Amino acid sequence: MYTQKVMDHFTNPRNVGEIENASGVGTVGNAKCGDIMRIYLDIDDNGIINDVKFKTFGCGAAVATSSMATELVKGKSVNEALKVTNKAVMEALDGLPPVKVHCSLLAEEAIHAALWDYAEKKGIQIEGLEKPKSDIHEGEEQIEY
Amino acid sequence: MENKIYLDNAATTKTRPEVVEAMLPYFTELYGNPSSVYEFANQNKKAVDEARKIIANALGADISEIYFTAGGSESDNWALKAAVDAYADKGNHIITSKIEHHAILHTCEYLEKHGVEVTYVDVDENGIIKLDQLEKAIRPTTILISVMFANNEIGTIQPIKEIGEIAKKHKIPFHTDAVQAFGHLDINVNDLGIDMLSASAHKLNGPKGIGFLYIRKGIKIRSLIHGGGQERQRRAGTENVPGIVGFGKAVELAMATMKERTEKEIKLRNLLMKRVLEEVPFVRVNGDKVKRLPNNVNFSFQFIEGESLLIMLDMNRICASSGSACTSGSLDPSHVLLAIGLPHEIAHGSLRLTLSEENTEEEINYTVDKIKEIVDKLRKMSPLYEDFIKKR
Amino acid sequence: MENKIYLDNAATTKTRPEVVEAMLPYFTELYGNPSSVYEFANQNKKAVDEARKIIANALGADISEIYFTAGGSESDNWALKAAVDAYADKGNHIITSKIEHHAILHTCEYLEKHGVEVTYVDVDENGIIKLDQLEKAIRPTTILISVMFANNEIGTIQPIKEIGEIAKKHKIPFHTDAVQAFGHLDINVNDLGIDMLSASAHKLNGPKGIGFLYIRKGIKIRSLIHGGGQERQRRAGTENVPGIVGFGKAVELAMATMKERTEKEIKLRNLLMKRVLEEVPFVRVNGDKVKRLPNNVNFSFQFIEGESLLIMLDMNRICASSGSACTSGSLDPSHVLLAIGLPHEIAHGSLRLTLSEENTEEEINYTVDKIKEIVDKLRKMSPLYEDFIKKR
Ligand SMILES: Cc1ncc(COP(=O)(O)O)c(C=O)c1O
Ligand SMILES: Cc1ncc(COP(=O)(O)O)c(C=O)c1O
Ligand code: FES
Ligand code: FES
Repeated sequence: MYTQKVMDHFTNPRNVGEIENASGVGTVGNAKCGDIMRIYLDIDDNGIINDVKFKTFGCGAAVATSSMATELVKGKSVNEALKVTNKAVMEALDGLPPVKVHCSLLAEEAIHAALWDYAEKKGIQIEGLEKPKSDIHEGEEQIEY
Repeated sequence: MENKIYLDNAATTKTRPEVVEAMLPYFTELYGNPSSVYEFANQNKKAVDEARKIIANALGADISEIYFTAGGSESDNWALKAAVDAYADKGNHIITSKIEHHAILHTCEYLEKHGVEVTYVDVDENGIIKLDQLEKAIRPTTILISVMFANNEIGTIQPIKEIGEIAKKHKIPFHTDAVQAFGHLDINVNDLGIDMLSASAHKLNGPKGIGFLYIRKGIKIRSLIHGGGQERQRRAGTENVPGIVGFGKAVELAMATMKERTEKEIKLRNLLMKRVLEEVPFVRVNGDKVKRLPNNVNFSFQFIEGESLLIMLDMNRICASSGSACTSGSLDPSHVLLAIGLPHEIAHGSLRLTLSEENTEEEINYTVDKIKEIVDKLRKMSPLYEDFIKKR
Repeated sequence: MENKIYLDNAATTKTRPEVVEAMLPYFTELYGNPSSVYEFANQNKKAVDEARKIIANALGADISEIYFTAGGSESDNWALKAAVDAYADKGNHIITSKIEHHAILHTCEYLEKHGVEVTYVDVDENGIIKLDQLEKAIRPTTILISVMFANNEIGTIQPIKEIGEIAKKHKIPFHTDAVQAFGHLDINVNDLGIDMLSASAHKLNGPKGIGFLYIRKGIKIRSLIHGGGQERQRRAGTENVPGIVGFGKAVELAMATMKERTEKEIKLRNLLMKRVLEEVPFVRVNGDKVKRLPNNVNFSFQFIEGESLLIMLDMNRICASSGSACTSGSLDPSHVLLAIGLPHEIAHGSLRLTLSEENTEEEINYTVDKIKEIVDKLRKMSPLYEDFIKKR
């Protein structure tokens, strides 16, 4: 079902984890739909993404696109990172099955959400960046175990 | 593939070698068409009759009440559509449950588009149909009650005898989708008051592409597939003789080995459940603890997603299944898990393991070890788990 | 049975040993459900795709246009019922021929009871459809033309290309029941303008219980069997993987051997026809002399009844078929023989012999000798023959 690259990034995801006091954190997706992605960015004073980490709740494609997206933005400038589209992520993974294309959108959105958070914290505006819609807390219920 | 651990026997089973052996002569030697008049074809006719007899006996039915089909889906479609057609003068209302297989649910949707009214009765948190709600749903126009014998995802066994009694009391035909139950549980159509029953050979170590619909004498019936006069004019199409013979053999073996086989499955299943519940935190077992198919376990692991779990199990040569939406490419997770009241995100983390007597304790222990590792790994990368830990 | 002479290949064929060989691994080794996500099931998925590709190539179709079914009858039912459902907004009129298989005719009867109008176009004395009548029958509400590729009783091949052109001109979907033709004649759905096509594996040395419906892209379709998402959501039911693999292999072999095989069949068939026509009096060959399936002969022997003939042939180990009403237990002889204008009493005396490449000249000669003997014997006890002789 998945390409070798997808399987590689799924089984050995790069950059899993958290960044304490991150410059920006973005969480997108909805547990109801089965996918949530969170991206942490560490951005230096020159606007370069020094470090990036992610956490993902989702299918193989969701994990692999998160991993690939972090690789693609690491070391890039904020403006370069903005250009990392879901299409670029998919291409870097040698493609995804049609039913999994929506998972790759999540990675793009998560980066944008983290950049938005960074901009808000810094009190700056990033050209071409729109406020992300996040509905992560919708439908989050707990049941007894 | 070598050395796999097959834990997906609810999806399909291995055809037993004895079954294949029984089928083989009917491909290249006794290949005649049972409808032909000559002696050569007579041997096929006899073989088909013999299989029909084995199956009828297994259900306590008469041979004239067994109609071969191409599988469980065709049987389910047939039962519902035929009832709607045959009982149109009485009404247009069907009662079923919320946790039926898609072969029933999607047929109901189709029928709804064509003027049929359908009530989908709720189940409780263990997946058992609410009998009071079922009985209250009955109208003067109700022409069929269709409730599955045992659920394919969570393994819950329904109170079939009670449903049969309600149906009988109100003189409504009662159909049951027994695709997961036939050959695995004792079923007597008379004791249980079943009027129609669907089954599929490949769920009991028989071949794929062959099933049957049991139709009690006296129940009005219409054809789904029109044409030649096969199956007493009720189901057209040249008989799948090797398939029918294989089905007969599979039923014969399933009935003969049922007790011993299910005991073994229950033992392994319990080991699997016990270890997972004890060794993995934040997990629950879905479905009824007691009224449950012998070989079925269904877990929900909080904070993780089913497809990822399946793929990682696969990389460890373990074949399993999930009710996650991501596996099926749909937006919602399993309708069965939602119907028993699981929140979406927990339904997403479900894992179904369905055993066979061929599984070993070693395989089960290996599987539990791997589940532990994988669940741990996936939770480490789960934002939901992170939030949960931080909140504590 | 030892040493039979099988001359009923239109009823069903022997499954080729290579076909069985190809199927075998999919019973006990690669038994996974193609819908599963794990690698073990992937091999079945690939095998199913491979078979689909072989079949699509044989027809000049795209793989996405081939939908597996349980056989010719299901395919025929599906094509007709789906068209009626999908094109309901355009109309409710179907055109077919008087000599279709019952899988078409009885489906039409069912549809007529549900408000569909059907025109049954006549055929000429050779069984060829009257194209002018067909075209005149077209109405603004016509939603489907369904004409069989080749007839199962008299072997007549229809002018499919011409029908396809008429259908195209009037923008009406064209379905053909090619159950007797596929694997025996060259068929290219694009050259011939076919929009839907039914086929069944057991008519071309494949297994029983598996068929397909070709549906051209752009033709509107509805499911006949609802449920799981198999066959691109169009035909529910766990795939009959061994059956599909066997079908693929059978088609591969049928295409590769077609020329050589049909040449051999035609040679034997011509020997059979020539000898019977020369050596038996009061006999006629039914169906077109030229536009005819390579392996089909259909005789009418005056003054005798088909079932008696069949039984006596059977006693000589010869397997054949008849259009006699007595064989089928019905009151009327074959609707096909009546449609080509045979009087009842002559239709009763019909004999269909359908050859395979495995038949030998020796078998054919033996069969002719036996036919001569038996016809002679039956005529000696026929009051019709007595009257005829006395009148002379
Ligand atoms: C022309 C024709 N159509 C349809 C069928 C039905 O095929 P099956 O018996 O495989 O369902 C047959 C054979 O019996 C046939 O000869
Ligand atoms: C409960 C139930 N009903 C119906 C079916 C459909 O059976 P088949 O795939 O043989 O058509 C299945 C299996 O897939 C099932 O588990
Ligand atoms: S995360 Fe659900 S399909 Fe990818
Ligand atoms: S003479 Fe007996 S059935 Fe025709």
